[in-house]
Amino acid sequence: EELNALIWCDHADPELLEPFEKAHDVRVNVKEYEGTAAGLTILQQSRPGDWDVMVIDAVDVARAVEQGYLAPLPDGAVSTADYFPQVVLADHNSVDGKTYAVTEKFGYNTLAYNKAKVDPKDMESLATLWSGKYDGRIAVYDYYLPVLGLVGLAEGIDTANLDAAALEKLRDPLMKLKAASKQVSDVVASQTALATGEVDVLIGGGEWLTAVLHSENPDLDWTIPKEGGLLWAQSIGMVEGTQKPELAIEFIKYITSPEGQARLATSSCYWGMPANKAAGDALSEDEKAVLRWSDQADYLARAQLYPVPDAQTDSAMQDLWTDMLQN
Amino acid sequence: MTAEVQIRSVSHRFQSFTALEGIDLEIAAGEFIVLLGPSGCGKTTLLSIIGGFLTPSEGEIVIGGRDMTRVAPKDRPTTTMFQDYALFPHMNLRDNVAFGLRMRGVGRKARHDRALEMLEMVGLSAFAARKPHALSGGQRQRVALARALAVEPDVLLLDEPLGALDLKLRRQMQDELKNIQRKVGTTFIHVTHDQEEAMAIADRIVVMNRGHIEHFGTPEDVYLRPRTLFSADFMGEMNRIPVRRDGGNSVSPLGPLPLDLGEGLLCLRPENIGFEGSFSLGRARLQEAAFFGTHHRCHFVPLNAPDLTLTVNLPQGAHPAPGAEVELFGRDPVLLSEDGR
Amino acid sequence: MTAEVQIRSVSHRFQSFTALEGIDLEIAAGEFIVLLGPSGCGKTTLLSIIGGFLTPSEGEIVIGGRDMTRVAPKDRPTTTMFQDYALFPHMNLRDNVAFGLRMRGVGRKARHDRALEMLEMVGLSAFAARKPHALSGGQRQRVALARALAVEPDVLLLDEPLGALDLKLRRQMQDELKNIQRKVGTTFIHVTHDQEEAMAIADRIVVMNRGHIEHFGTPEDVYLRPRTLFSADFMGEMNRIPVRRDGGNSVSPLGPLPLDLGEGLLCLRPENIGFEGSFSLGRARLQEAAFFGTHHRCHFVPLNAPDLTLTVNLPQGAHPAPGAEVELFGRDPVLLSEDGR
Amino acid sequence: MRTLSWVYLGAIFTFILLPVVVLVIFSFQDGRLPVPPFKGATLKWYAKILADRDLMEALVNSLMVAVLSSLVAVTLGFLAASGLARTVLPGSALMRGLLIAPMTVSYLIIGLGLLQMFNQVGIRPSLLATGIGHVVINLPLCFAIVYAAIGEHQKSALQAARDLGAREWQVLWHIAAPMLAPSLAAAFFLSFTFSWDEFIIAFLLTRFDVTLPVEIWSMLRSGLSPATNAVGSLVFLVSVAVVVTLELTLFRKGSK
Amino acid sequence: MSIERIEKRQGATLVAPALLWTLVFFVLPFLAMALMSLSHLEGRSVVSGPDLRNYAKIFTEPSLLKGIAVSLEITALVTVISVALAWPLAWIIATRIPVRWRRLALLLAVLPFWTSYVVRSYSWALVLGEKGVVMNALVGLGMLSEPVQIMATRSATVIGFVHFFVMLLTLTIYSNLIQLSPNYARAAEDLGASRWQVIRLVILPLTLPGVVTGAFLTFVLCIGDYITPQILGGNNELTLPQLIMLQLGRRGDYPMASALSLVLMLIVTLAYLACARWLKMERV
Ligand SMILES: Nc1ncnc2c1ncn2[C@@H]1O[C@H](COP(=O)(O)OP(=O)(O)OP(=O)(O)O)[C@@H](O)[C@H]1O
Ligand SMILES: Nc1ncnc2c1ncn2[C@@H]1O[C@H](COP(=O)(O)OP(=O)(O)OP(=O)(O)O)[C@@H](O)[C@H]1O
Ligand SMILES: [Mg+2]
Ligand SMILES: [Mg+2]
Repeated sequence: EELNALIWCDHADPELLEPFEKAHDVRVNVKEYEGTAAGLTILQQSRPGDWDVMVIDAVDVARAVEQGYLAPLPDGAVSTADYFPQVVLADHNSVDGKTYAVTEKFGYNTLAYNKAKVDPKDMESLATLWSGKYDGRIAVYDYYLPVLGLVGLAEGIDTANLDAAALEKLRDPLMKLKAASKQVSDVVASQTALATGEVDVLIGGGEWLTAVLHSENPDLDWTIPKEGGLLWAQSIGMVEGTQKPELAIEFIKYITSPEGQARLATSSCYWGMPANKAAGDALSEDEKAVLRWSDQADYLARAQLYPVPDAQTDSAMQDLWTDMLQN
Repeated sequence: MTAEVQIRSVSHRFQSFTALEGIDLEIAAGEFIVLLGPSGCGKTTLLSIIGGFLTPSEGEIVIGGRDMTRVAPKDRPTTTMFQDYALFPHMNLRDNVAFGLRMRGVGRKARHDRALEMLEMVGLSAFAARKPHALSGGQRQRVALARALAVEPDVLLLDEPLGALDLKLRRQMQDELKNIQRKVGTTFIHVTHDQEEAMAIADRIVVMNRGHIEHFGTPEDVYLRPRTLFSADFMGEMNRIPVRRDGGNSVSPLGPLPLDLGEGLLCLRPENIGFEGSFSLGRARLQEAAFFGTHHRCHFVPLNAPDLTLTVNLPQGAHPAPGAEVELFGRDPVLLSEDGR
Repeated sequence: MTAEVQIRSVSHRFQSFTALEGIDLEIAAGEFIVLLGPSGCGKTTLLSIIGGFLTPSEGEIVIGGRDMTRVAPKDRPTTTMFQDYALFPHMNLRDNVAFGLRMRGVGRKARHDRALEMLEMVGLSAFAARKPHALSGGQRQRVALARALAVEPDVLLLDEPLGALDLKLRRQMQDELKNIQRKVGTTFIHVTHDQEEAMAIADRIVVMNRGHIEHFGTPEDVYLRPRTLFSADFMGEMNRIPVRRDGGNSVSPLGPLPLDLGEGLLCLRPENIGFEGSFSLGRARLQEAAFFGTHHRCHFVPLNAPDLTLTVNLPQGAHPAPGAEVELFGRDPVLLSEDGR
Repeated sequence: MRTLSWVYLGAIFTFILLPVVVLVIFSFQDGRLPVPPFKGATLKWYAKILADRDLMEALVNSLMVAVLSSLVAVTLGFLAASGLARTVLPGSALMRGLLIAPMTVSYLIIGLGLLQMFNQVGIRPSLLATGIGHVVINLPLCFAIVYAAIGEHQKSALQAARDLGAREWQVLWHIAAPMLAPSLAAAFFLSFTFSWDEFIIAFLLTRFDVTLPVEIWSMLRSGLSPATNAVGSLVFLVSVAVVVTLELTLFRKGSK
Repeated sequence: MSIERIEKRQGATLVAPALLWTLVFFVLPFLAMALMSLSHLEGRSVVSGPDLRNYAKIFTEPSLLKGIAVSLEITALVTVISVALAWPLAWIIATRIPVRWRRLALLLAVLPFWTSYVVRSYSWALVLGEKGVVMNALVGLGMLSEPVQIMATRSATVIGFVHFFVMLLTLTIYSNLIQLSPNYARAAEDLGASRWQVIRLVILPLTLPGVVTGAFLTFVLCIGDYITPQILGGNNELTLPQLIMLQLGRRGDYPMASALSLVLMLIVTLAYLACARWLKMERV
């Protein structure tokens, strides 16, 4: 039997999938995608039954539901009782009172840096990036939502208020940021640059980027500056039209179980906080230290959710982002 | 094993270009016919029409009494031997020769026996297991012949089979070809543009030019009694002397000639002029001579006509000295009309 | 504009293979020399050594009195005309011909004038603006000649310049080549493996075989008085009759011959046997005859030696009938020793 | 000029071989990052990738797609070349042009076009779809190679076979294919290489049954690792071994 | 029926499968894409056209226009540099290296062909990084006081491309050179040309068709490539293929991706027409 999952790269780790596959004697086929729009396009081009589960940005669950791609989860299928309360995100994961997805992992897009080369005090404010002190040593993570969100925070705009009008205010600082930075790059290139010392600061980075490198280079660190950071949270849901709802639910249960959560948190592609607190028991102290387990209360209080743009704003954001890349 | 071929008012056009025009030929069974003519005159086209690779625009081909005009090559009692031999490089000689029989469904044993027999005939049975690339040009030519004959065609078509061989080998293969044809009795239609080759092997020669037949006759006929200026020239070098009739005598720039000819060009081959002959050409001065082995090739300027040059082949023994003035005589005169017909 | 060439005990080895062995030649200024020999005998190698493309393993090359053995091609008073002509396809004829002058720093106007003059000489001045691919084979050959002569070499080296042309054109170009050589007076060294060509144009012929010289002499010498069996055979067909000395007479399978010869092979060319001649070869039966235009090619079997076949070219006039028994006579006998030397 | 030549040769060979050498060396890196300093040699990355199920599956997929698509491309190319070399068909030039055309179009465009068409007719991305795309890109190549190999000599051999009574399929099977075997092999070999190495079409047209390049791409996207070096080196060493073997056996014979 | 007709019918039968394949899987998708490019994305769904909004956007939106410019610049640079590097290499192998070492030299010159294409770019990333081998060596040797940035710049993209195309062009130019009669060079030399003159006036012009064919192939492959700029160039400036993939990956904007693809194809077609005179595509 097979389970087809549309996922992000952290779910491709065999260490995560194998226990489930063994337990249920199935094979999990995974397809990675990049960005919600691309994921939804894949679903649009598929036929019912092609996919069983999907990993998606918690803030985009509604968008997927609106287009009819997600099926409601049976009541009580997944318990969020042990979750960090801030990441249950019931408003986002349910529509019209029906739950369509459940949060499984979260973390922060904020500042990652090399503490051997950077004064950690400087990292306490986003403004440092525009101060000129680190010109040429900054990398920008190439994903428009979190970085625009961060630039917004630096400008004093909450992510929730990021609309077309607000966006225009970001153009200038964004271009300045680009001018000050050495590169705008995807995960690997950013990681490499930070790890090899080509850059010292990464805006948009966080534990998901530095954690895997921790054993290699303990100097890599991250923080949430005083302006705040962005909370990313990914949810998992069942795809509408699946022929194997039971198996899909089982998979979602596995992922949200303490054991699954622990494996997902330390997945080879990137690390992140498990949504389920109970996973803490399955994680080693070292792992928890790298994840900053004990700081979560503070961090969660200061972080804001990703912006949730409408189609128009989203398009405008991407145009702005492309302009920045091409500048 | 042999058949007569009739070609009845065949014409062929490629798009707007007329490659053959009103060709009529009656070839007897067992004849060795050579199609001779300059490049582009339509020899290959005619051969392809007989072999069935082309359908003529007009006219018909009758082989052994049956109309074959629209029959595919493989269903005709003809086989073609191609200029480049077209041996199959990946098969050994035996399989090459046996190929036609295999296609006819002859069993393995029978066809191999027959192939070896054919190879025996061309003296190559010892090489039966070799591949064609391990053979010399002349040997390949023989294999091609064996392959074509293995299927016992009534008519064998050969498109410049000796074209790729060097002179010496060519002369040798001519003899062989002629011998084999005598032995098997098949009608051979052979294309060449080498008139020596044509004369050496043909029973009859078809001289072609620009898509039509200029002359069809035995080698002697064609060489000694050409019908047209073209065929006269094509068969070998020719001196041309314009003559007019004046009373009972013929008058030429060389002076009056003791011949009873009409109006036209008196044609004399270089070897038919010399210090003796049937009629005098008057005195001439030797301008230049070169030794060509079997003869000396000389240029004479007639004293009466300093604008003319006569090319004369004098036999080896003669030792003419440039500048000498001698009387020249002619033999075997042919008169052709100016317009070439 | 012309120079003599001395080749002094030149040998050449490619790795272990000896391509040339002890070649000695004295070529006079203005001579037309032909290197003749079968494929692989070393003609191109020798020409390359003279032209400077190869340095001989031993020996020296002296041109116009100066030792040139180690001088680069461009600094020698020689130019080479290559078999494939090597015309520069991206330049028009004028630029091709002017190339050598351009390399010598001759100004644009001057070199173009000179190029046109050379093209005029070979009859192609009207095509000066064409590219080589728009020419026929014969025309290309003339351009190559013009290009090589434009730099006024003392010695022109030609490697099978006529090899790619068909027979008729070839004969025509031979005459032209000879004429041009007379006109310019340059020493020509010309490579070919066609003995007719060699005889037609050479002042002297160098017959080569397996890297050494078999014979060096005038065409008559080489054809009529060959020094070796190889050169006898190479220059044309030859009947060989073994003879022994018996008292004052020579004895052969045909019977005693009224000749005073030593021991060896009596060599007679087919045209030197006939119904008259300087000595009798006894009676023979005509086995087969074919008309070859200028002659009949006949095979005679001597009555005394039924195993021998004599090839005889009888003149056109004769009409032998197969089966007839006639007495044959020989002319110009040559005796060569069995081992070919 | 002589020294200049050697200096140039040295420089350019360094340039050409440098990345491969670095790739191979750091596949043995005993550390998390395949960049200097070299921290000592280990084979663990090789062990890791050999044990990686997805990677091995991708390898098998790649092999399958490459072999099958090359076979189809060579067959179609061979038939088309035989047909076009045989007679002058009306519109021959146009047909040749059409068959060659995909060669001048970027793979990205071919992949994108196929993706959209497949979407419209409801064919799902799969190895089959990828294989179809690979035939599209390799067909021109196979056609061109085989077509160029059919010279006058081949044509007359085919004529001779027909003249001797062979039917059309017999001509193709007994004569044309064996005679053109070297070019067919070359066409197959090249097609195989291109298909084996092709990324963008496979990326667009597969789902979870991915080919090796796509799998490597996702490895790359999950971080810098000597494991990627190890995969690259392994593929490289195996290919070189195959090429050298071919060079020593098949092509040696042909090249003399 | 005449023999020629039968021949033609059989010929057509043989061509048909390949032709059909090309029509169905090349021409048809192309038409589908052309059609798609005439619709546009509104909000999150495709509105079918026909309209020219995408094209209008391409030619007004600076970031897209710049993508075209970047692609053209990189491709031109790569083509020129590759030819300039490959020609001497091919020439040296064809003329300076003893015959028995030639195949080996050639094999060595194209050895990296056999690494996986994706990996090849990746290995350049390892080499060119600030901590990579090159910078390490240069700084270690004291030739640079400080590593300079090559990775994630246009230079890295160009180097990666040049590496690949030098190999490709070396092959095409070599096969061209080896087919030339050695007599061209000999004749030129014999007529007094120096080595350089032989190369400049004779050999170089004679290889022009091979060079142009190779350069065109380079152009096509280079301008349409996504991997190399993505891995080596970073996202500091985007080429046309990167923009196309961006439309797909981030926005799911198929109409725009199609329109950009058609623009890419138009550029290639123009390049083809520009050098059609020397191209022998059938002989690639
Ligand atoms: N397929 C064709 N289409 C157009 N013209 C053709 C075709 N085949 C031959 N021709 C023309 O028809 C004429 C006769 O050609 P053919 O091949 O019969 O000449 P040929 O006598 O065999 O010459 P060669 O001695 O050169 O082989 C030539 O002028 C040739 O150009
Ligand atoms: N570069 C070489 N290396 C080894 N052997 C060679 C080389 N060049 C020529 N040979 C050999 O030297 C011999 C003479 O060659 P050469 O080219 O001089 O012959 P040729 O008389 O010009 O023959 P052809 O009439 O075929 O041109 C041949 O046996 C040839 O194989
Ligand atoms: Mg012909
Ligand atoms: Mg030679």
